[in-house]
Amino acid sequence: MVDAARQPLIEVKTFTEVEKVEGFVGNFKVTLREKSKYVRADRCNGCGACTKACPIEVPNYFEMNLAPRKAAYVPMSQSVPLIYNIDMDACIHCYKCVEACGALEAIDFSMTDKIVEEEIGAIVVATGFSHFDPSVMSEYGYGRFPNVITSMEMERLNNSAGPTHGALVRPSDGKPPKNIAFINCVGSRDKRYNPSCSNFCCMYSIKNAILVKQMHPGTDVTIYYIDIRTPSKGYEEFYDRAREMGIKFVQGRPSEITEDSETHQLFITGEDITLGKVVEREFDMVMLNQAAIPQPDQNQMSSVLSVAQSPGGWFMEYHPKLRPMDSPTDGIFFAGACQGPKDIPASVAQGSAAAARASRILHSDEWHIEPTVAVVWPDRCVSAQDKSCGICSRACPYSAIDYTQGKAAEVITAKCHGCGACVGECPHDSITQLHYTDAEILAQIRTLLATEPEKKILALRCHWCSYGGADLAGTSHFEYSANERGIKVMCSARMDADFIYEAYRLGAGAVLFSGCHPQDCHYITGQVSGSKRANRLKTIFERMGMSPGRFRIEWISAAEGDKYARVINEMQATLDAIPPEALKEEIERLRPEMARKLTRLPNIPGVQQALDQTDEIIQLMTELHMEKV
Amino acid sequence: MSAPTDTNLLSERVKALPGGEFLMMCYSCGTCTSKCMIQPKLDPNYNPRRLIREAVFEMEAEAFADTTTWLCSACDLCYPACPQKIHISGVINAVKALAVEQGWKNPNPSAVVDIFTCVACGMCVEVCPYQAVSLVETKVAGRGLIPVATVDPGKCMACGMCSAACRSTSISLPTRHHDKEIIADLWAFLAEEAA
Amino acid sequence: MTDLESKLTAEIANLLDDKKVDVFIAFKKAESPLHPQPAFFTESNQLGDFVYNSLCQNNLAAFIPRYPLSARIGMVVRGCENRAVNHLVVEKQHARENIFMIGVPCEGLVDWHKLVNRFGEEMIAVDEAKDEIMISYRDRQIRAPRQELLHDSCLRCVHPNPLSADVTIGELKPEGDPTLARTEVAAFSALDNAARHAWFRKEAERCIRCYACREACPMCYCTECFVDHGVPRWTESTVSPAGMRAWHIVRAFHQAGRCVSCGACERACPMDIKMTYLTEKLNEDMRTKYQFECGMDDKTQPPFAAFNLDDKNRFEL
Amino acid sequence: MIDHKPKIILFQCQWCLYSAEDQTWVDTQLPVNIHLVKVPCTGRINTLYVLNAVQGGADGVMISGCLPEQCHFKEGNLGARRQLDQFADFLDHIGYERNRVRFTWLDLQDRGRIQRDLAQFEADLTKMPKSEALATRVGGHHD
Repeated sequence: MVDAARQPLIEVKTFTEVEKVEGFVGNFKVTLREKSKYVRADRCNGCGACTKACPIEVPNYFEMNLAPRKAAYVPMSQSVPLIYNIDMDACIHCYKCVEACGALEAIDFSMTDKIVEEEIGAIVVATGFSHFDPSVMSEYGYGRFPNVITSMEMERLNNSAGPTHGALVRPSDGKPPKNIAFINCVGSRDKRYNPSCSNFCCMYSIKNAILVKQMHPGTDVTIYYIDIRTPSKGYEEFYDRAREMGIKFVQGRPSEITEDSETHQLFITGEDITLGKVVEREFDMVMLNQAAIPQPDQNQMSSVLSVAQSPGGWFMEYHPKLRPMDSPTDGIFFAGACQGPKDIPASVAQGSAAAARASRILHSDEWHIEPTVAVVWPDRCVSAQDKSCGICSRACPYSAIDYTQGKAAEVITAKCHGCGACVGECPHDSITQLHYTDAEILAQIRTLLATEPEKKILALRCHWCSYGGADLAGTSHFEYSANERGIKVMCSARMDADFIYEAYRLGAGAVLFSGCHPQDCHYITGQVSGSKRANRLKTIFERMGMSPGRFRIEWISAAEGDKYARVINEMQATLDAIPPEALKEEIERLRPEMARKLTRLPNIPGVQQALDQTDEIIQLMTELHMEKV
Repeated sequence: MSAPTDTNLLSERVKALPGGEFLMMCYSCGTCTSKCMIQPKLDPNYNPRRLIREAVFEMEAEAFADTTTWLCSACDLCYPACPQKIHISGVINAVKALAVEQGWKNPNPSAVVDIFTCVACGMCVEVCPYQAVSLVETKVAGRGLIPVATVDPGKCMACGMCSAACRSTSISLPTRHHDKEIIADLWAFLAEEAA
Repeated sequence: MTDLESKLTAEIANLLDDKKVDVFIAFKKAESPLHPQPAFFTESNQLGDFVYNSLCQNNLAAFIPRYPLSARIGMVVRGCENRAVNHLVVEKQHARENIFMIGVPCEGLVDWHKLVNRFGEEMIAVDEAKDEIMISYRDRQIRAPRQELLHDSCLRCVHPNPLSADVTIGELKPEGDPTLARTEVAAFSALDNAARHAWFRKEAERCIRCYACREACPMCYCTECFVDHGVPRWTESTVSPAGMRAWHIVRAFHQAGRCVSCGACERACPMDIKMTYLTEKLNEDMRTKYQFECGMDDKTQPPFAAFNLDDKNRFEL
Repeated sequence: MIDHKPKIILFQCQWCLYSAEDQTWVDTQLPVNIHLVKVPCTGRINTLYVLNAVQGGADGVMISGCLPEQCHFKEGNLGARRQLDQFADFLDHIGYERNRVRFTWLDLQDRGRIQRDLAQFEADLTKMPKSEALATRVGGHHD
């Protein structure tokens, strides 16, 4: 950190909040709020005279509130840059610090927050994680029993620069504990709080246990765990070393900590899984290894950066395996635990990778993006005819469409990720998506349903999840109906209602509308608009009197090959259950209604032409096929 | 194609019953067992976690014979503590229901009714936390065919609420928790103290 | 025969003739003019003895549990008897559809203790007009206001009208004042502990264990009362003061949430023990703690048949 | 201060003492003037038990059970609360002091509380006269 601060090309801004991020890759405009420290950075030399003079003491957050700090302070001695700070919530305006600072005149009570705008090429987000508060788990008594502490408090107690100067003592009486227990998975792997594993706690508690053992050899250390996870290089050896040192490992999650209210001794009740017995053990001190959770303001940050969050609240990466440090927004990268619980080696690795990814942008004069971007036909856009619309702009999860009434909507190509949500939503068919134009998809539909359409199941699949699911079903050799015909689009948001009407007009037996699970959408909110549209269509078809099951909505992830196969087979079974005559009758009955919904179709540029060509090709192919036969 | 589920498997049958749905989610952390009071207080062999394992591994005979199946009183202390949100007493009840279906009998004592004094007021039916008591037409010598309280031993957990609510003192628990034992014990102390 | 009596006779005769009921429980004349006695009419020609007036002291609902569930019973009911029947239905002692109730709004019962104390024992007939009681001797007749002769529990009565009778004869009376009903017991509760205890000892001491209260009470229908139990012997069954106290405590407590405040126990008591001081306290608690009044319908279970997490908690002192 | 050793009947629900230490103490080391009656649940306690204790000359009755929502039999303690609380109120109504019947709801985490509660109860009872309010002839009706 100190090195980084010394680099002439690195500017460290502490106590600064990101208020707004505009623009796109290589051209971000970031609004920052530099919070006032009431100490002028250009004058403060970090001598600490103000702290000595300050008469106010408040709990020190950095020391987990185990020690006091002054109202004039630096958060920690390694702070970079080493500039003092006045805590205005605690300050009583005695101005003793001003006196102490003297001729330097670094303290300035008239300072206010500064709003700064910066031109930024790439952004690396490394906002870290926060800790689960175990006091909500009443069974462990944290907050009520003084000798139940958290891992962070343990960390400070064990630290030679900490509040006790490294002496490990019981908070209740200040005596060194002889018998310590560590409890893992406090609030993690727990569906009541955080279902996920916090990744580093196993190693972390082993580390703390070893530290205790090394510094206080007489201490008895027991670790309660559900599973010990040592998946990385050297980790299992570390675990071995801990056992060698005499640290006891008990498999079993304790259900209760009780306390003797006079001696403050703690009693842990837990089943020892290997014994199959409930055992109560007595301890002087218990440390809870609490879960890692997203930062409390992670949601706010996510909307400032317009990046998605995964179900647990962490920032969501572009792709879990292939692009784990990229955000879905080009030019924004993640490093460390803001994207999910990570230990130090993994965070460092990701940080370096993110920096490398960011520098690619900074070193390029031009930037290549996926070609599947949206394009507006300005002459078809109703906004250009001075009608109020803006649907595309609202549908875009990336705010990549500029909409002003009186002007045709305009796609900011660099920001467009190619989900096609705008295309799917536009009621006037004034936008198209390159490589996924209406003409192309309609031509595919026509081809796939060229022969015996009533037997076919047309599956509309999104690129990221359902297509992957279908792919996995194939590579896993799950058998499913051969009548399935798939079409890939980038996102369920692109699945235009017209496609489905057209499929039924052509006489398709059944249509599957599939995409990612909610929250898993690779286009932030694409799945939401897709799902809304699909449900609307479902009601329409129900009202038309379509047999239930001929239109099906399913969210299938790339890992759910079996589900894909099952869904298709179920659809086939539903289709088989309808007598052919009845199906034929139904298709004929609904055909005019579908056609009525598609009157505008030939007006879309390229569609008529594409369909004519398709028909020709189908004709040709059929003839060829007939000849062969 | 995904494997067809065999509905004869114990785990599948447990999962099909209410409360048993999340059976397979157990990662065997032991919280339920250590939360439960039965092991330390009543039976050292009691272990809900083991019963879940037995159900998961289709050990039907073992599960039905397991003391856990029959002793759980569904107090649900464990349920809010389970990190996997498994309704443990639901699982145990499901196993118990399957055992009863196959003719297994509850080995534990249940409440006994004195049919000669029962007046079928239905108080026991109302207070029973397990819906184990019902009024059944029974032939009682000297009283004819009359409704009297009848205890389902498959459901009764012998808590004694029925007995405390009974005004005609017609229902009690067997052995050491019988009214007469408790009263005798009480008076033995009070008489001895005075002497 | 009063107007009311003839109306009732006609109604009952119809019921019996149409075989709508197997038995009709009402009152008939007895040797003493002060004590009409319960009668069980099975034929309409037995109704010549029928009588119904303010001297009919018993709560006829007390006879219901003695019949098998299938018996179709007819009854003349006042407010309190109607409530007693309701609660007996709640406790499954009879099926509501097998009970035919002829309701009569109640003017209040004349307390024969008060009558005898005031007018001596020589009276030969007692008649009633709207607000007056006429006492006939061989040679003269005295009138006294009804209100002064009413039984204490009738003075406290809140619901004199039958609530769910199948037929109601006579004009409905206004509901009683609940606060008035509670003043007496409230005043007693306000006494200090020692005074209450002294009172209780004095009352219980007079008890001669005749169990008339038990027999008169519609809610005491156990085939074997707890006092008669051999093993365990819950309490002494001899005439010892402590045993008496125990009897009165448990008798009253077994009425908690079940007492319909008819006062039959007190009227039946030959020793004039004020038993309603005990049951009214419990009724009051049921009202304030659980908003429960016994017998208001034939569905609601008494408070002790249920429990609630939000019950007023005095458990931890 | 009246000098006597009060007789106490302790009705204990067999589940309410969570710590083995407390249970052992109650099972084996209760002072001689305190008698333990273990019941499956406080819901098991018939009001007649309390009456018998009082009539037998017990100076106080203590009932220890589990907290609401922690009852081993789902809601036995709630049923007990309704009946026994009312019974104690009723006893008070006829002159047997309310504070001679005491309830404790033991939280799982209240280690050692039963000893403190009993000591407190005993101290309170010692200050009150011996209970003769309802006492019957001693041993008059035990079988």
